[in-house]
Amino acid sequence: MFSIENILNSFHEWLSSMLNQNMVMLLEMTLIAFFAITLFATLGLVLVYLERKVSAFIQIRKGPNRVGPFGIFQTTADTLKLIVKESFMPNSVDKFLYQLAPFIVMITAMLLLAPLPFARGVQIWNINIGVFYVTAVSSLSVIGILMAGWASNNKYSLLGAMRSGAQIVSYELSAGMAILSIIVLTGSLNLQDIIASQENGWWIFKGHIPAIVAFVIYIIAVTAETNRAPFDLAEAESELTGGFHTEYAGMRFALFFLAEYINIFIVCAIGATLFFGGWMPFHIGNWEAFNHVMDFIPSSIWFFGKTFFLIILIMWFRWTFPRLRVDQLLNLEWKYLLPISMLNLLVMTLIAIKGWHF
Amino acid sequence: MENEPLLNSLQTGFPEATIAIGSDWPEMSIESTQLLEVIEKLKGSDNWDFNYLFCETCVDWKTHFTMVYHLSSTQFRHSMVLKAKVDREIPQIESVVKFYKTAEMLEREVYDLFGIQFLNHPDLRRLLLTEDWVGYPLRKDYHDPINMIKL
Amino acid sequence: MRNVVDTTPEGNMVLNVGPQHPSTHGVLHLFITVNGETILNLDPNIGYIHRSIEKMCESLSYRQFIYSTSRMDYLSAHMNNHGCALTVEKGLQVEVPERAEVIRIIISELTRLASHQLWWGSLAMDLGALSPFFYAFREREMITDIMEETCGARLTMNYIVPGGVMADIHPDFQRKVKEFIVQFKSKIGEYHELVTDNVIFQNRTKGIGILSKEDAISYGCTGPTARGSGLSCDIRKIYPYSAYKNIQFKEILETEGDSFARYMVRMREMEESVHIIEQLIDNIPEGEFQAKTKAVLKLPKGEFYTRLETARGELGVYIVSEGGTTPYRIKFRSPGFSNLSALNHMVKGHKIGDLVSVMGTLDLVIPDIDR
Amino acid sequence: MDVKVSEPSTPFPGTIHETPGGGILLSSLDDVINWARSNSLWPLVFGTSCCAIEMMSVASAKYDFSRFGFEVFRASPRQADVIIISGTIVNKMAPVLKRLFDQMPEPKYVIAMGACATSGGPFFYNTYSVVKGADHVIPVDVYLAGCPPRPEALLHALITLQEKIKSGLTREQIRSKMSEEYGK
Amino acid sequence: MSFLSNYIKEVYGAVSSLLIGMKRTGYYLTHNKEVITEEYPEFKAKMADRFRGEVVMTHDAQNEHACTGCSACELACPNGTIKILNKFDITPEGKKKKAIDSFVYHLELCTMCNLCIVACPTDAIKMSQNFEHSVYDRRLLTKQLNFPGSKLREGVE
Amino acid sequence: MGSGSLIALIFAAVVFSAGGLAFAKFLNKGSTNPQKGETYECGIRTEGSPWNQFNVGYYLFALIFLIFDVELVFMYPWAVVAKKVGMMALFEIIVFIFILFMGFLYAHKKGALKWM
Repeated sequence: MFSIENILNSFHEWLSSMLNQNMVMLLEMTLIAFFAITLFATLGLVLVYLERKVSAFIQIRKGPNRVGPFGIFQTTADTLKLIVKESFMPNSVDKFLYQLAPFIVMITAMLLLAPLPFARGVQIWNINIGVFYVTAVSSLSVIGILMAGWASNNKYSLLGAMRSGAQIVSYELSAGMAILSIIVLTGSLNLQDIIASQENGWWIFKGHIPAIVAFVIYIIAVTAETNRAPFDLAEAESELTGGFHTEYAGMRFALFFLAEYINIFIVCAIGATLFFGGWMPFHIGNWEAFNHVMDFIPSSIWFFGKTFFLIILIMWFRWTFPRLRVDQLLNLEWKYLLPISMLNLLVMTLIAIKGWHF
Repeated sequence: MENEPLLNSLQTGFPEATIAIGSDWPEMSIESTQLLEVIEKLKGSDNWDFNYLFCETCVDWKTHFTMVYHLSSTQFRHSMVLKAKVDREIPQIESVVKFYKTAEMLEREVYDLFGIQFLNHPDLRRLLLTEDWVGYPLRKDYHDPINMIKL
Repeated sequence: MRNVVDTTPEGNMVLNVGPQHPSTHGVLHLFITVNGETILNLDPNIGYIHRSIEKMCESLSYRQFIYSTSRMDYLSAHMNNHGCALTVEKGLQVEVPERAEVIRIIISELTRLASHQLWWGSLAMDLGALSPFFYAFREREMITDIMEETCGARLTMNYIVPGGVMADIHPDFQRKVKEFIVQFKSKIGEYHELVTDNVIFQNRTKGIGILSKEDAISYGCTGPTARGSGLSCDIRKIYPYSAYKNIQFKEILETEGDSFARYMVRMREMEESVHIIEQLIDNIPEGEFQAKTKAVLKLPKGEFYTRLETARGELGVYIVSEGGTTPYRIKFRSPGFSNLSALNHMVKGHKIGDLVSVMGTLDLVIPDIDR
Repeated sequence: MDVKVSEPSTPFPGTIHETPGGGILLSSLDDVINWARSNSLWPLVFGTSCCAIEMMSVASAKYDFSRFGFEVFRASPRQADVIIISGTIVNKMAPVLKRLFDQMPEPKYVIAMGACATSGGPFFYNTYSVVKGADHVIPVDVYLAGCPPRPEALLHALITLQEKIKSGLTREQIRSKMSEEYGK
Repeated sequence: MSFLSNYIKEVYGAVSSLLIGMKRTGYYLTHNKEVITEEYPEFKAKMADRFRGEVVMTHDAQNEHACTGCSACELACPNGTIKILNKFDITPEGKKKKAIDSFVYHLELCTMCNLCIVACPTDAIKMSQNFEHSVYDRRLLTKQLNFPGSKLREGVE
Repeated sequence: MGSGSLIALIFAAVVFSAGGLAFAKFLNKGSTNPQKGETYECGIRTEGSPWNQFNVGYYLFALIFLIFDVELVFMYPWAVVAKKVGMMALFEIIVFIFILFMGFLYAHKKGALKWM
């Protein structure tokens, strides 16, 4: 059976047989960097295009369809334009921080790619505390946003950054609680272990209602963490014109834009891994024949399929709901999501310990 | 109250003022110095209860200005027009902001376009035009050869 | 230049909202003093679209000046024209044919619907829900199609002349209006599903920007803004003009005075407008669509004032005539102007996000304020 | 009787770039860049009056200018490419418009939509506060007549602007070329 | 306990209202037939007859128009869009006759209010349905409506 | 790949961003004018600097978050072993969350979670 894992392994062995270990290391690092950049660029283009098409269909219109067949080169044109647009820096900004901020956001997004299991055996770094790593690193992006907002020397930017700071840190909690409830079930922080534990069914089906509640809380929390509508208060066009990136132009703005979409991809990938079994095909208990048929679909397709399903779900939120107000946003977290997720965690622990899950 | 009875009751209330039926409503002309007491009476009286100032504007008659107040009552649904003559050389009149909050903006507009000084107005500034605008454009003698192209 | 606010300097900052800002719907400029997110004071600065219509009208003849008023409150262009025509007709003492009266009212109500739909879409957009805007415009496009067919333009219709309307209705008019009504009635539930019942929307509007009835009177508020505060001020009802005397309709009143009440007034008003159109559309009387008037109109010496209800509230047209072919002085009492003056009172102590929802439910059209 | 309507004397602006003329060499990189720029015109949220409503109509589902990739309305001029001046510019607004235009990064384009922005329109005569055409304040690339123009007309203006960007000609080059044609 | 039941009721109400909204947009997302976009440059909707795009002067096959140069439209226009320049033709009988030299129409000023059309006694001008007026240079919007070499149609006074 | 991949990823991010920026710098000619460098604020000259004291409301949330987040970190190791330890783990975490929740209620009562 076709498997990326085997190809990668044989490639690694082939390299090792030809070169010394340091060279292999260096070469593989370069390849990883290359892979990451390609993935970044492709994902950015695809997700923005997807967003525009999803919004168009929800809004009973056609969406981009002029540039290339079905408008698929629309986002390419946008990206190219942003690159060749003047990357302009206002005089009044804090120059160092202003220039640093997009890098921080980009590096954070890039680092989050490391533990993602893209397919069976395809993972950049099989870190044994994968989930913990993701929660830790993802909270770094708020620093980039705060930096951008502060350095811009613009009141709108500052307000946007402050909002986003309060928002992202708050929602980290319930996202963490939702993740914990899966960890209780699996007993491991390693993403591969978590996937392996879903061999005979995904957690969202196996974990009864608490798993579904955890999933809902997770989706809401990550929507907020990635600054997506209805939680896009950091940008809030109708209130703060552009929020934290008001003063950013051209390529720097494009980097923020890109990082936002990559972050969505990453949180959806994590969500898919935790609740939908990552690259694990759809298996039902011990229906051998059925499971075997499902195995024929390549694991990477399962992974990307699930991830894109969640991404479309998040886009669907965006184009449906009005934006919350800043205090309501925090109320939602502190008065509803956090207590509910605490309780949910307890129920989940009970289920896990009693072994009531399937 | 219909126009006729309103006219009569106004005439008994303000014997010294000139009151006539205009094209729509009773029109009462007073001197600018009387304005506040007249409005206080009009608004405070239970008979009239003119609590709703729906239009306040000014007309430049070249010799003098006339401040025109359109008042109505949300209770009795009757309306009237109050006119106060303002001197052209010293265009001053009392502000009615303390009776009608809407007058704040309306008087700023009149100040902006006619240059009438409202005494005791809380915040008399230009409203529509820029601060450094010269002249009062809705006056009949306003000239602006640069901006105004005559047809 | 700015209204200086007496506040402790710590943590307060002055923020310019507008003239180019997505939620001001035009070129309104607000100086707001904020502490964190809380608005301490708001000072509207208007005039960024002050086009001196009043001065211009002094040099236009009575036939001509009507058309420039379409550009004032462009969302109720027809009602503006109607008001001017009514004033001129009052001065000339022209009897408008019954058919013209009815056509005018149907078009007025269609304009009101179009205006409210645009308001609904853009309010939702201001609050962050982008899709309702497109659904609103789907229905609105049907209205603009009808307008285009009968009046010749989509937005600034210029359909009214003193004495009647410019042309008779298009043969397709009635059929298309009925089609629209069917479509609208099937979609109004969707509007409520998407926005009205949405918990986020309700939280954003309920209890926000409260305007009491007393304040509404004192600030001279009109239209749905005042009716949301329980002030009965529908000119169509209390001082009926044109053919409104013979029509059955309710005046919509809500008493809470918050953003949600104003929202509900407009939503229910839409249904009421449909109700009015339904009554009239099959009963357009036969006859002339325009009364005979002289080629050059001259108003007698005097002062003429007309009150009528536009989509935003009470419009007043005040013409002072010296007997010539042009008005001596003309004044438009615009509904947005007085509604705007209450804005500071309404948003004080609220958040920046609330400013958007309050401004959205005031439904300001800036050229209407600035004239 | 065969009644002939006078055709509009305007040549379709797309025809003017037959020959770039005067030693302009379009390299393929420039072509690519111009293609990208022309297909990704992000408008600034800027509407002053009636035309802004028609601009909203263009964004609406029936006309949908997202088909061309124009739908990314940016509220901040730092990220916008084109200002659609939809409405009257008055003396008080003119410095603001100038400032917004100045604050946009290069390359930037301007469409004057409607009679008011083109020339002052209905407010040309007897007004004391209206700028008689937005090109007194900032340079304008495409003029669009109408009061307000139909949504399709705005789409036409945007396509016209695309043609211009693709041709790679600057405002001055087009103008001098126009003057030649106009003088004939 | 009432606090708790209220709390649950609140959460339930909120979630269900959100789900109703999502159902509605989800319907549109999955139903392509609801798309109402008209693709403009290819698909040009037929303009209504009364649609006012610009003023044109009707010319017949002999290149004759009906404009006598009476200036009624110029007077009717609220903002000076029309300028009529008259000349005096010498008729074969040797009489001087007024005729238009050029009928200048400022499209950039025109508000399509239809007043000139109403005012015209000979129906020489009408509104056309053309709306594609985008140009690179403002001067091109000032037009001469009478064709070069056109004459007044016989019998029009 | 081990942790070395992180270096590769950081490198990739920096190369990607810096490369893009350098490319942008290389390709376009900017323009300057006096107003361009000024802060954008809806087309009006800004008044005062935003770099001054700021409302404490935002920071309060950050502080409360800090407390909760530290507690959350404690729960990760617990979650890993919860299944093995059995009912004792549940009991412990109930006590833990109860204390946490009391703290939360206290903060709520004190109005710390009220937006100012």
